[in-house]
Amino acid sequence: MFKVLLSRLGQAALVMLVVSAVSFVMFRYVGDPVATMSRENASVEEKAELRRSLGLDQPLAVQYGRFLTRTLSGDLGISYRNQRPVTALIAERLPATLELVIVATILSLALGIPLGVLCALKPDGIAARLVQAVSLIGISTPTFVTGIVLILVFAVSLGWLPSFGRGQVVDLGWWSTGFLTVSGWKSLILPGITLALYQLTLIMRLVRAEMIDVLSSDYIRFAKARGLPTRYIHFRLALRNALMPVITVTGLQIGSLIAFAIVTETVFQWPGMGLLFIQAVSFVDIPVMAAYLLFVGLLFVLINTVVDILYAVVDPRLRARSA
Amino acid sequence: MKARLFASLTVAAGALMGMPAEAKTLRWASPTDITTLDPYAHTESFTTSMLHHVFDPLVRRSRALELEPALAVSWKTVKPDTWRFELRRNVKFHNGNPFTSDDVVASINRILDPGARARGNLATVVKAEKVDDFTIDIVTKGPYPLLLNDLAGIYILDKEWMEANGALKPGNIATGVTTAASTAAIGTGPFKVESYKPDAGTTFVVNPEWWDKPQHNLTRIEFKPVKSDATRVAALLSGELDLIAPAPLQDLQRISSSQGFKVIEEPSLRLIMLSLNFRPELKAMPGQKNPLLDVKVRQAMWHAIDLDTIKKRVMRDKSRNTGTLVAPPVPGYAKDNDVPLAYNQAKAKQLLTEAGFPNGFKTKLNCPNDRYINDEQTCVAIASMWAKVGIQAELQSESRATYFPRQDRGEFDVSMVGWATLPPMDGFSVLSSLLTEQKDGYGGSNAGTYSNPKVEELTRAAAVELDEAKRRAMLAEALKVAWDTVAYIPLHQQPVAWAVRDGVDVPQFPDEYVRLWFATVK
Amino acid sequence: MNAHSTPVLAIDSLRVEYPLANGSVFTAVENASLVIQPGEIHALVGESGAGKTTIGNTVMGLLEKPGRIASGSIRIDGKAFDATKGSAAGIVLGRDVGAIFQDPMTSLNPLFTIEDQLMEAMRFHLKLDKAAASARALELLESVGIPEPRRRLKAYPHQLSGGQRQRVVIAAALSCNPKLVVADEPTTALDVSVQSQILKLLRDLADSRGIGILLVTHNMGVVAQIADRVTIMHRGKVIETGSTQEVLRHPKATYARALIGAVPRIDQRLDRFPVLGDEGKGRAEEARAELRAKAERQEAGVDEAPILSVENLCVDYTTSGWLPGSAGHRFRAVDGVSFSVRSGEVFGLVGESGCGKTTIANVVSGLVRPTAGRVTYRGQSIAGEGATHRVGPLRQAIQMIFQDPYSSLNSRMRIGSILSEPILFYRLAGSRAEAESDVARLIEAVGLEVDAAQRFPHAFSGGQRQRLSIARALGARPKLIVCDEPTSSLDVSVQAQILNLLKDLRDATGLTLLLISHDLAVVRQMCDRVAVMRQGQIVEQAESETLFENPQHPYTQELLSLVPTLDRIRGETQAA
Amino acid sequence: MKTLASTPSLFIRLGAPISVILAAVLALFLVACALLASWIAPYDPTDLASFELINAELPPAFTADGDPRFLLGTDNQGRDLLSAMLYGARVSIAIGGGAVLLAATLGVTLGLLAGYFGGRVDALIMRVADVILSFPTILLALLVSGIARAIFPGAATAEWAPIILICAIAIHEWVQYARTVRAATMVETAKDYVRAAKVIGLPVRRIMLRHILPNVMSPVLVISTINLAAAVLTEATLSFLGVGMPPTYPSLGTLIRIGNEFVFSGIWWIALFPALALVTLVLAVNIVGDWLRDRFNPKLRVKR
Repeated sequence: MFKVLLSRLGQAALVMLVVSAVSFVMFRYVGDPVATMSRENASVEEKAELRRSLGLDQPLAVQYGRFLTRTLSGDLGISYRNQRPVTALIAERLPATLELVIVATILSLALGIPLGVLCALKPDGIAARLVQAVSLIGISTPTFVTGIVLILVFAVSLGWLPSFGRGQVVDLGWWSTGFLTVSGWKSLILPGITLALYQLTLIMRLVRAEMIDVLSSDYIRFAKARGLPTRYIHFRLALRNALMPVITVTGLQIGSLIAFAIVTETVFQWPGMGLLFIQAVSFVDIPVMAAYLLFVGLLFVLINTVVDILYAVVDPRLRARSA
Repeated sequence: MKARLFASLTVAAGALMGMPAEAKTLRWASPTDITTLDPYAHTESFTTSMLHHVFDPLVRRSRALELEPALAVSWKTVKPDTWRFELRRNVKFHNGNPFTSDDVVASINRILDPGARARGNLATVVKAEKVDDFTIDIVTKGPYPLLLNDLAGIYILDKEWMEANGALKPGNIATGVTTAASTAAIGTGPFKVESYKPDAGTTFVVNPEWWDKPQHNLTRIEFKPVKSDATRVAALLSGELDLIAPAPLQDLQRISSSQGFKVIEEPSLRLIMLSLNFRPELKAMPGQKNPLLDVKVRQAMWHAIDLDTIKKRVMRDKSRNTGTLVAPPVPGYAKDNDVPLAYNQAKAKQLLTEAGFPNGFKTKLNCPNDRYINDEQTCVAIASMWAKVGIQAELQSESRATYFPRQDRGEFDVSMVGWATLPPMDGFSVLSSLLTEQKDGYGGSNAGTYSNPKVEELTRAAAVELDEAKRRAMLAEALKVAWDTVAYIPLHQQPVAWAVRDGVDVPQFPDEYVRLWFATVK
Repeated sequence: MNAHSTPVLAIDSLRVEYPLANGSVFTAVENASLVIQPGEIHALVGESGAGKTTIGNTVMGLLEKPGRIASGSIRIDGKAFDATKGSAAGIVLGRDVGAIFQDPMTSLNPLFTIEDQLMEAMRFHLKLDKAAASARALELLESVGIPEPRRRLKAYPHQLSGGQRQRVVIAAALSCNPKLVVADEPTTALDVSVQSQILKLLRDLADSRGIGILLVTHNMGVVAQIADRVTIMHRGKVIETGSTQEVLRHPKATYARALIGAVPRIDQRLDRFPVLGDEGKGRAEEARAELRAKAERQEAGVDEAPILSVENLCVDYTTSGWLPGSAGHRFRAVDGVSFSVRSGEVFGLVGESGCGKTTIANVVSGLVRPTAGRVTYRGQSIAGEGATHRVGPLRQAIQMIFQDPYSSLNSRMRIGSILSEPILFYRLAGSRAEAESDVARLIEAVGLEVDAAQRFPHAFSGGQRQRLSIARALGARPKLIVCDEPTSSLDVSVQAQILNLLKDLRDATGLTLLLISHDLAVVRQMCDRVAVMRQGQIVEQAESETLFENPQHPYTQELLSLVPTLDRIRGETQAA
Repeated sequence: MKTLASTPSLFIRLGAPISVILAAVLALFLVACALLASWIAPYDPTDLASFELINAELPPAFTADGDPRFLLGTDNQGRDLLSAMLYGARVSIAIGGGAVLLAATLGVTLGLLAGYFGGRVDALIMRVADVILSFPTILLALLVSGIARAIFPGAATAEWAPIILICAIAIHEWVQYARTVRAATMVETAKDYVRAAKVIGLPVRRIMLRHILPNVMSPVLVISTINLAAAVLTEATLSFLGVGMPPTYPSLGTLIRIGNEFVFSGIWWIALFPALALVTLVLAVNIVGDWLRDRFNPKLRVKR
C-alpha cells in the first residue's frame, strides 16, 4: 500500500509541476501583463517600473519559484474581468459545478450499471439492442444539442422545469447548495440529465464489455462447472469483477465531467466553474484560465490518487502486493 | 458550525416559505454582467446603469431624461470656471452614515485620481472644494458648458466607509487594481446590494430610507446575467424572469405573440457606424497606397451598402437607418445631415473606377460579436454586399474583450463602432472622441486617425461656448464636414427592445439604461 | 473395482455440432462412446482438434452456444443428462460432477478468498451452514495436501503457487463428493515435478474415494502413468479404446500406432521418428544439396574446436522504477554458466521453466546482453567481454528458430518476403530473381510446395509454419542454429516431423544446433551432448547417452524419474 | 473512389450485420457529399458575393412559404442552407479527419518508440501522456484555441482556425493512440517474428516500420473511426462555444450555434438541419466504429 501510494504521490507531484509550469507560462507570456496593466499612454520608464514592481526583471527560475510560492499560499491573482481574487471566484463557483457533477455521476452509475449488465447478459435481447441503439444515438448527439432539446421540451413547451440557473440556493458556510430547496432540485434536473447522458453511455458500455469479458473467463466457467446458480454467478461473482475497472473510469470521468460541464453550464447558464472558464476564454482572462487549469489538474490528481487507494483496498491482488 | 448550519437552514426555510405578502420582486436578465461595484473603476454604460440603483449623482436624469436635482438641490456658476452646488440635507447612506459635502469632495477627488479608469468622464474638472457641510464648489479648466451632463454620471460614495475600508483610491479594471469598493457598494440610492456574485447574479433590496419618494413598488430585484439569447427568451417564456433587456430581435415576433408577454421598444441613442483606416497603408495591403484615403472610395463603400435590406432582414425593421453620427434627440443633430448615401451598386463601381480601383481592392473588416445588436450578422451582410462591387473584405469577428483593445491600438482597417454620446448625451462627444486628432485629451476613440482642420477648429470653439444655440450650430457644422468627407460610414440607430411579462411596467429610455426605480410590478 | 456397478459416466454415440455462419455445420464430435466405472481414470487423448475437449465441456455442462448435441446420449451415474441445459434428473453439476481446468492461474476468481470459493458450492448444493462449510473446506485443503491449510483458507488465489492453486481447484471439485470428475488437461500448465504430484493426487482420489475421472489430455506420458483405460480420438472420432496397457503397447489402428510411435522415448534413442505419410523426400533432398553447395563451407565434418563457447555467463534482469534513481528489483537469470558447442553437433540445454535456458539462447543469438562473462564464436567474442557490435558474417552465422509457430512469422507479410528478407539483407543473392529462386529452394528444402511463397502465414498449419521458420533461419546460411523449444507447442505427430526435419537438415548441411528444451525425451532423441540447468546454473553436463543412462546429479536423477513416459505404463510397473 | 465503392463489400465479407453496412454506406455517402461540396452544392456559401441578404431566413422549399431555389431554406444571411451544410460538413470532416490524422501519426510514432525501446523513452512519453490525460479533450482544446487567440490575433480567421482546431483536438487524442500502440508494440516486440528480425540484425527502423507497424494497425484503425466521430463532435462543440470556425466559413457546429439564436423565433430550420446532419454523420461513423471495435477486440469476440 505504501509503495503504491508513494509512486502515486510522485506522479501526482509531477503532474502538478508540469501543470503549474504551463500555467506559469500562460500567466507570464500570454497577454503581456505589462501591456494589459499599464495605461495606454504609459511612458517607457513607467513600463519599466511596472516591470520591476511585478518582478518581471528577475531570472525566469526565480519568477517561477515565486509563482509557485504564491500559488501554494492560495494566491492565484486577480481576474481581469471580475476584479476579484481568482481563488475567491473559484471557491464561489465550485459548489455549483460539484453538485452538478455529483448528481450526474450518481445518475449515470445508477442507470449505467444495470443497463450495462442487461446488455451483457442478454446481448441479443430486444431490450439490450434497444439500449445499445439509444446509447449510440446518445454518444453521437453533442451535449449542447441535447441540452437545447431538453430546454425546448421541458422548460419552454411544457414549462415543468426551469431553463437556466441554480434556482434558490442556501449558504452553508462558504458552500452554497441547491440541494435544500425545491427550486434548487428542479433546476438540477435538466443540466444533471444532460451531463449524465454522456457518462451514462460510457459506463454502460464499459460494464457491458467488462461483464462479457468476465463471463467468458475461466473462473466463471469454473463456477458454472461447479453448478452454482446463474443469478449468483452473474451478480455476486461476475459483477464484482466487472465493476473493478468501473471504479477507475468513474474516477477519471469525474475529472472529465468537471471540464465537460463547460458545455452544459453554458447551455443552462449554470453559474459554475465551467461557465467561469468559458467566459474567461472569451475575455482572455489569463489568471482565471491559468487557475482553472491548475485547479482541474489538482482535482484530477486528487481523484486519481483516491481511486488508486480505493482500488488497492478493493482489489486483493494490489492489497497484498503493498502489504 | 452547528449554529451556523442551523441559521442557514432557518434562512432556507424562510426562502422556501417565500417572501411577505406585499413583497414585489422583479427578476430580470441581460447578456452582460456588472463588471465591478466600484463606479470609478470602469467606463461601461451597463455597469453604470446598474450602479445607479445603488448610488445617486449630484444631478440626475428625469423620466424625460432632463437633468434634475438629485443629491444637489441647486447650483449656480460663481465664476466662469467655478460652479457652486447646494447639497440635499437629511440624506443617509445605506450604512446609516449621513451624507455631507465631505463625501462629495472625497468622491470627486477619488475620480480625479490618475489611476481611476473613469477619470475621462470628468476630464475638465480641476478640483472640488468644501464651502460648508452642505455646500461645495467645483472648479473646471475653463468655461465648460457640459459640467452638469458629466456630473449626472458621477456617483457619490461614503467618505467614512472608504476611509475605514481603505478604498479612498479608486480601482481600475484595466490595470486590475481592486479595493473594498469593488465588491461592496454603499450609496444613497433607492436600492441596496444584498449579494453580488459575478456571473451568477446580483440581488438588490429596496432602501426604505431613500431620500426621494419612490415611484416604483419593488422590494427586491434579482438580476442574472444570461448571455445566450435563446436561454434568456426561454427563461422569460417559462416564467422564470419578469424582464429581459435586451430581447433578441429575431424573437420579438414570437414573444409578442405569446400569451402574457409583451415587447417594448424604442430607438436607442446608439448609432452603429464603420470606422475607417486613414493611415498611409491598409493592414490588408501592406506596401500599397491606402485606397480609403480617397473620398470617392469611401463614398463607393457607402453606396454599396444596402441599408434597407440590413434594416429589414438583420434588424427586423426595428432599427432606423441614419446618415449622420448622432441620434435625433441629441444636441448637434441636424436633419439635413441625416441622409445616407443611396444604395447603388453601379454608382459604387463607377466611383471605384474613378478612384483607380476598377477591380476593387482588399481590406479587413473587424467586428465584435457580443456587443451590438446583431453586430456579427450586420458585418457579414456588409462584407457580402461589398463583395458584389469588388471590395474583398476579410471579415473577422471576435469577443468585445479582445476587439476593443485591438481597436484602440489601431489594428483595424474597417471596423464597427457604436456611439451613444453617453454619459453627457451631447453631440460634442462625437466631435471630441471620434472626429479629432489624438491630442489634448481629444480623439480618444478616433481609432482610424481621421483628421480635418475645420473639425478641429469647431471642436475647440464648441468646447467653451456657453451659448447653447451657437454651440449646437457648431456641432451640426462639424458633423456636416464629417458627412462630406465620409469620416465614418453611419449605418443605423439601434433599437432598444425589451420583453416583459404582463403586469410589469418598466419605462424605456433611448440611452439603453434600465431604470428600475421607475418600475412597477403587479 | 466392481465391473457390475453403475458406470459414473456412459457416453453413447455422441455427436456434437457447431453450425457455421455460412450455413454449413462443423461436426466436432462424431459417434463417440465411452464408459467410466467408479474409481477408474479414463484418459481421452488426441491431438488438437480431436474433439476431446468438446466432450469434456459437454459433460461439464459448458457446451457453449451455438454448439449443440445432434444425437447420442450421456448418462451420469445412470441418469440421463441434458448437456445443453446442464442438468439431469437427480444429478447436480458441481455436486455430482466435479471439474478441473487446465490453467490454475485463471480458474479461480481473483477477488474472493480460497475459503469463499470452496464454500459456495457446498452452501448451495449441500445446504451447509457457514461454519460447517468452513470446517469442510479446511478438511478438503488438508486432503489435497496443501501445507498450512488454515492460513491458506483466508488467502487469495494470487498468494498461492500454481501447484497449490491446482490443488485448490481439485479441492473445490471434490467439495460435494462428486461421483465423476472431469479433468481437462490438469497438468499441462505445470512443471514436471508439480505435474507428478498432481497426477499422484488424482490417482489417490480415484483409488481411495472411488471417483471416476475423465482425464482429457494430449500427453501420452500422463496417460501411461495414471490412466486405467484410454480412448484415442482423431478429428472428432474415436479411433481406439481399451485398457491403457493394451492400447499403448499394442495399438491396432494405424493412426493410433503412428501417434504412439511419434512420442519421443526417453529410454532409448532412435534414428528417426516413425511418421505417417511421405515427407516429400526427393525434391527436398535435391534442394538441400543445392543449399549445401551454395553455402561455401570451409571444412566438412565435425570439427574438434568449439564453434561456440560460453564462458562464465551471467545475466541479470532489473525491473526499473519509473523515477530516476529508484532502484528496481534485481533478478539473476543466468549465474556463471559455461559450456561449449562443437562444430556439427547438436547440443541440448534442458531444464524446467525459469531455469535460464531461454535467456542463454537469447544471449547467444544477440537478443540479450550478458551482465558478465562472454560468448565466443570460433574464438571471436560476440557477447559480453570484448564483444563488438555484431554485424555481417557474425550475425549471419548464428540464426534462431522459435517456440511459437503462430507468432514467429509476421502475419502481415507474404512467405516470400519473410524468407527473402535475410537473403536480401545479408546480400546473399545478386539479384531479386536470384533471391526468389533461393526462397524456392528453401521452401522445398523444408518439405513444402514452392507456391507457398505467394501466401500469407495464416494459410499454414502450425507444423508448416515451423518449417517456414526453419527455412527463414536457413536462408541466412548460418553455421549455428539456436532452437528455442522448437516443438513444444506442436502436436506430437507434427513434433516428430519437425524433429526429423532438423535431423535431416543437420545431416545434409552440417549445421550445428543448440537445442533448448524442457522435454527430456526430445533432448535424448536429438542431442549429442546435454547440459541440465537449474536456477540459472548448469548442474550436469555430459554426452547424451551417458547422461540418460547414468545420471550423476541428484536433480537430473529426480527429473528423469518424474517424467511420465511411455516406457512406464501403469499396471506394468506394478506387475514388474 | 475505388476504395469508397469497395468498402461496403469489404464489410459484407467481414460479416457485418445489415445495420452496420447501411451505416457504412450512409457515412460514406455523407462524406462523399461533403467532399464533393464544391461540385454538388447549388451555391457557394463561402463566396460572399453569391448570396443576397434579401433572401435571408426563407423556410425550406417543401413548406408553405418555401422558395424552390432553396431546398432546405436559407440562413440568416440569405445563404442556401443546403449548400452551407455541405460546405459545413466538409469543414467539419476536414477538421475531424485532420485531427485524427495528426493524432494518429503522432500517437503511433510515439507509441512505437515507447513500446519498442521501453525504459526511459517509454517513461518520458507515458508521463507526458499521463499529464495530458489529466485534462479532458474539450478543456485542452479550449485552452489551446484560447491561448492561440490571445497570442495570435489571426487565429480566428478562416485560414488559421481549422489548423488551430486540428491541433487543439489532436493534442489530446494522440495519447489514446500512443497508449494503444505502445501496449500492442510491447506485445508484438515480445513475439518471435520480431525476435527473428532482431536475430537477422535488421535495423531498428525497419523492424518497427515493416514488421511491427502493420501488426499494430488494426486497433489504430478502430480507434480512428471512433475518434473521427469524437473529433467532429469536439469541433462542433468548440464552434458552438464560439471558439471554432468563423461564421464566414461555417462548420456544422457554427451553423448550429447561429441557428440556436433563432430556435424560439419559429426559424427552426437553421438549427435543425445542421444538427440532424451532424448527428446522422456521427451516428453512422459511430455504428461502424462500434462494430469494428467489437469485431477486432478479441476480448469481446465470443469464444468457441
